[in-house]
Amino acid sequence: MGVVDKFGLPKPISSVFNWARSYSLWYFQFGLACCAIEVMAVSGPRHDFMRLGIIPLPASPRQADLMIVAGTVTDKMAPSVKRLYDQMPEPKYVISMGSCSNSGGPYWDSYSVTKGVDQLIPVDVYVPGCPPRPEALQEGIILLQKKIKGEDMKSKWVEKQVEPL
Amino acid sequence: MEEFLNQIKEDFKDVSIEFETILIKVDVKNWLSSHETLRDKYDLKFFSWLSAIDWDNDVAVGDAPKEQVTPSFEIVSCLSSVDNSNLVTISTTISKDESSIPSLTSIYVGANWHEREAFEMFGIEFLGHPNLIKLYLPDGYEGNPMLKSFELISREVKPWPGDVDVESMPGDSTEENTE
Amino acid sequence: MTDVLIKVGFVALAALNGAVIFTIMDVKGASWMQRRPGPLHVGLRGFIFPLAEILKFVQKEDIIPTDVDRPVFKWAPAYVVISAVALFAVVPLSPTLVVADLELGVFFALAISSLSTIGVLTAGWSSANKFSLMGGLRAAGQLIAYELPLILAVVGVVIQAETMSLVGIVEKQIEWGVPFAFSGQIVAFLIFMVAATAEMMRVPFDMPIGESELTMGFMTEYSGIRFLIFYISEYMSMFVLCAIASTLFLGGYHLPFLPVEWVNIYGPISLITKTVILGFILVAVRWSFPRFREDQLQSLAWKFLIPASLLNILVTAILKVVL
Amino acid sequence: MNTIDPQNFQTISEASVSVEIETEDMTLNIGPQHPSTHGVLRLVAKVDGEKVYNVEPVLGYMHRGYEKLAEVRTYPQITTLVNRIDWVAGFSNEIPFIAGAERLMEIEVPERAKQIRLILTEMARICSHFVFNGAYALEVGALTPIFYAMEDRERVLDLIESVTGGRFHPNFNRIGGVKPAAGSGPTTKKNIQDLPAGFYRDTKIAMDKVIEAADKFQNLIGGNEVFHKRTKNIGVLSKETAEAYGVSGPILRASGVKSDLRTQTDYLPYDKFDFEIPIGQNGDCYDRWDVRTREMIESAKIVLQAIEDMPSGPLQAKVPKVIKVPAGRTYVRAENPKGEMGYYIVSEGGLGPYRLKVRTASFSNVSILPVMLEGALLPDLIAIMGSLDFVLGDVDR
Repeated sequence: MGVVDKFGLPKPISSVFNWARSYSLWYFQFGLACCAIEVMAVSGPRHDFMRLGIIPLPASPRQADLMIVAGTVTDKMAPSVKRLYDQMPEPKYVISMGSCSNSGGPYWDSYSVTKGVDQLIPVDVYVPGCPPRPEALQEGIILLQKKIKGEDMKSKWVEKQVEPL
Repeated sequence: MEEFLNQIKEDFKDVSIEFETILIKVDVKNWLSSHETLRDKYDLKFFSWLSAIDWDNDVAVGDAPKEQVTPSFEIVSCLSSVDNSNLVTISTTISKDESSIPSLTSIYVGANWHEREAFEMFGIEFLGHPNLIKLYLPDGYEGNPMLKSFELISREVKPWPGDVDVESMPGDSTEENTE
Repeated sequence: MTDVLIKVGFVALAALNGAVIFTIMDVKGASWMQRRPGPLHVGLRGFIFPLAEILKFVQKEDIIPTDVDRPVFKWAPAYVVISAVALFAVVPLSPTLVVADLELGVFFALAISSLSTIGVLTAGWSSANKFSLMGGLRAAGQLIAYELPLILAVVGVVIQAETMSLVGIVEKQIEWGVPFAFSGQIVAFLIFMVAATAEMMRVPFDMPIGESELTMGFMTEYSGIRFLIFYISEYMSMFVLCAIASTLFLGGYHLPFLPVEWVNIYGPISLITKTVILGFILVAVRWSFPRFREDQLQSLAWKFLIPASLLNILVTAILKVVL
Repeated sequence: MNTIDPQNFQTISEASVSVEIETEDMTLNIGPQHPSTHGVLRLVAKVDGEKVYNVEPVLGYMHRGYEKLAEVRTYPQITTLVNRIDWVAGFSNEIPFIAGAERLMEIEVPERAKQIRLILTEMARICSHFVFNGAYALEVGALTPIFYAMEDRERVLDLIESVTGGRFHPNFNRIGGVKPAAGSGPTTKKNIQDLPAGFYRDTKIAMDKVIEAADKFQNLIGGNEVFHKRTKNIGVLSKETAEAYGVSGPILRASGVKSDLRTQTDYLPYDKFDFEIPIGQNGDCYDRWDVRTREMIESAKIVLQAIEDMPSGPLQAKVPKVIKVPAGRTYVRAENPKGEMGYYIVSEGGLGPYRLKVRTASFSNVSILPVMLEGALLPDLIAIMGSLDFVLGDVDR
């Protein structure tokens, strides 16, 4: 992580940093299933999540801050999802979008579907629905931004002393 | 469709039409030759799909067949034509002990992935297939999911939660729930 | 010493500001073209979003993957940013407001601009990633191919202006009355813009990045502040090349019909306005064109742009001698 | 490393002998997370510089086991499930399944229900082609068309939503008809209304907009020189290869085959309407794009005709309360946006099917990739893959 977070920062500065993180969430193009089409719809002109600061520019996890797990995670895909998450630089956030990635959804009894992406990676915001409406995803994003604004980076850094991949 | 059915009857003995679908039953040893005939003589060049049915009374999931059946695999393939609406399904039966059948890849290249799928899902071996490996499931996966004996573990652990006995919802009139 | 520091600081700050302006223009321009608001809730109708971006990237973890060639990987962004910043040193904002009015200003600019190639190539090579490697190689091939038309297009201007100093070229255009783009060098101007677009690696020449093909091309493995440097220097080089193009072809700091004596006052505004207009054309092109294929890009450079620019030099030289 | 066709290996070995400088081949792993694999397809490509000479698709990253799950669900529950196979055009997935169950139960569906199904199927087709138009442009590098596509698609989705209540997984079909529409007020048995108020007017506006949008795409994308350069004569597919691999739908039509199940079979009353089947000449990427874009216009025309001439009558045929399908087997296929989709239903008279084989279009369409990509350049790989317009749910099921 950058130098700035290793030390506790005075309140005004840290809140500016939190503001910067919450409005510059680079989302990396990662769609799994049906919900990915809804993510595309949210990026479209009617909803446009870029106005909230979600920038769907990077195609590589290395530049991303936010991962929207949009769709069914299968057992075959699960290692890749984990790997992609590990490749993202800290601080990183995850939105689990849709029933499938929340809990397995309509495939709750399938032999090849992972029942819930939270078994693999920590999830910040769950968005229910199959698929969630664009408005629901936007609310999820706003909730995530609220969460980021209230974060204390120093304690977060202490919690996550994990070597990145 | 009747016309086409009568034409086919010249070459195949066991032809039936059921719910607007022509079914040709052939023997395993005629499996390849019958496909060749259908492709060349009847111009059914479009390879639609190939799959199998696991016939067994002893099932782990779903409903068992009502009548007694001999445990066997039924291989079904579907051919059609792109120029008209002719479509046939061809079926053959193989025993479960010796579940192997000649591969169709020499006649229809498109059968490749369909046969890999059937191999993976049922454990049927396709003789002469160029690349008979798993198609969908991860490498370490054991078992053939589409077999009737394959259990869905999630269902075993927790039965279908929606399967409760009719509980009346608030504001719901009672006549809706009675038949 | 302080003198030098002030100059470097001025150049870096100016280039950074230019990059920020161009970032806003790119993102907001794209939003406008795509009928959506773009960044909005960040504050001031979204126009301060680059601040959020920069502050965010400063906080990000700086990942250096285990297999990379560490020193090369670490220093690759520096080449790119130094190239972009140093390029700005020779751009005259007005006859006096210029960091270095070199006798061989054009030569310096063209030499420095090819430094970024090394940065991109080393970034692609050292990343230990196949997509990065392919992106780096594509960038190398592309930058070599487009450096030539870029230089050859400028040669026409140099012949017409009889000087290689950028201030001299602008002075010549003032003397001429009309900018070079409208007095004989229109072909050179178009070639320069096409080649400069390729140099900046923007659509339709963005194969080294090629998001749909190579994920992020040579930048795939970069994160945090190093990616930010790549990202900013992309806009910096866009800004600087547009500034050079307006200096060489569009009369630079001078505006026609305005008295030459006041040029020190309106000079910077004039140059920046011209630069922004050129930049906006690039933004419009970026958001409306598909990407070329690598071989089509090469054949465009070698079969069309280079012969055309050679022809332009020939015609300019003949006219220069005849007239 | 396993190849699809053993003959590939021969040509490769010959090629490497004739090359003087032995270069090391690079195995490029594209996917499962890659911006242009439409989700989670993985391609293991052997490349020599920019040239691809062997591609093996790896499937199964979206395999959810529909066929097994169908065996443990009842017929009405399966409708929910099959919606999600081709998630870009959810509505059209239901049609062949429902039609199959109705055929086995020998139910005659009311004309009006059929026509509503037809309208919604065509709307789903338009939505699917909108997504294709945007995504394909994105893949060849143009970043703006997707936003226009999304904007216009929302209008059509609004219509689907106003009728069914769902944006793209409507679950609107019932065995024997369709369910009463979402915006139609109280749904007591006495007072069943179907289409919401203002539907005809809104549809007319939206379909005119669709035709306008398709024209716009033909200018914006199809009129672009660079797009022509990227797609013309790239990835040419012959009719014979397409047939042998079971490639169907717009891809087959782009190869010059006038094959459309909408006119060849009678799963929905398409014979009432007057529409053209667009076909291509060369079977290259440009033709595949062109066929789909022209299809959007035709679909809009079908919808416009259909709302002019709506039969009246009930929405539901008489069906038993508990749906049991008699024993028998049938195969029903339909022309979906991606191609031929069919369900082979084997019923043993229970609440659910004994075996449900789902024939999806994209599965067969993707199986052609190793053949088409041999010898292509890496950017062409993306262009060809995009032009096949597959959806991973449709491939892996």
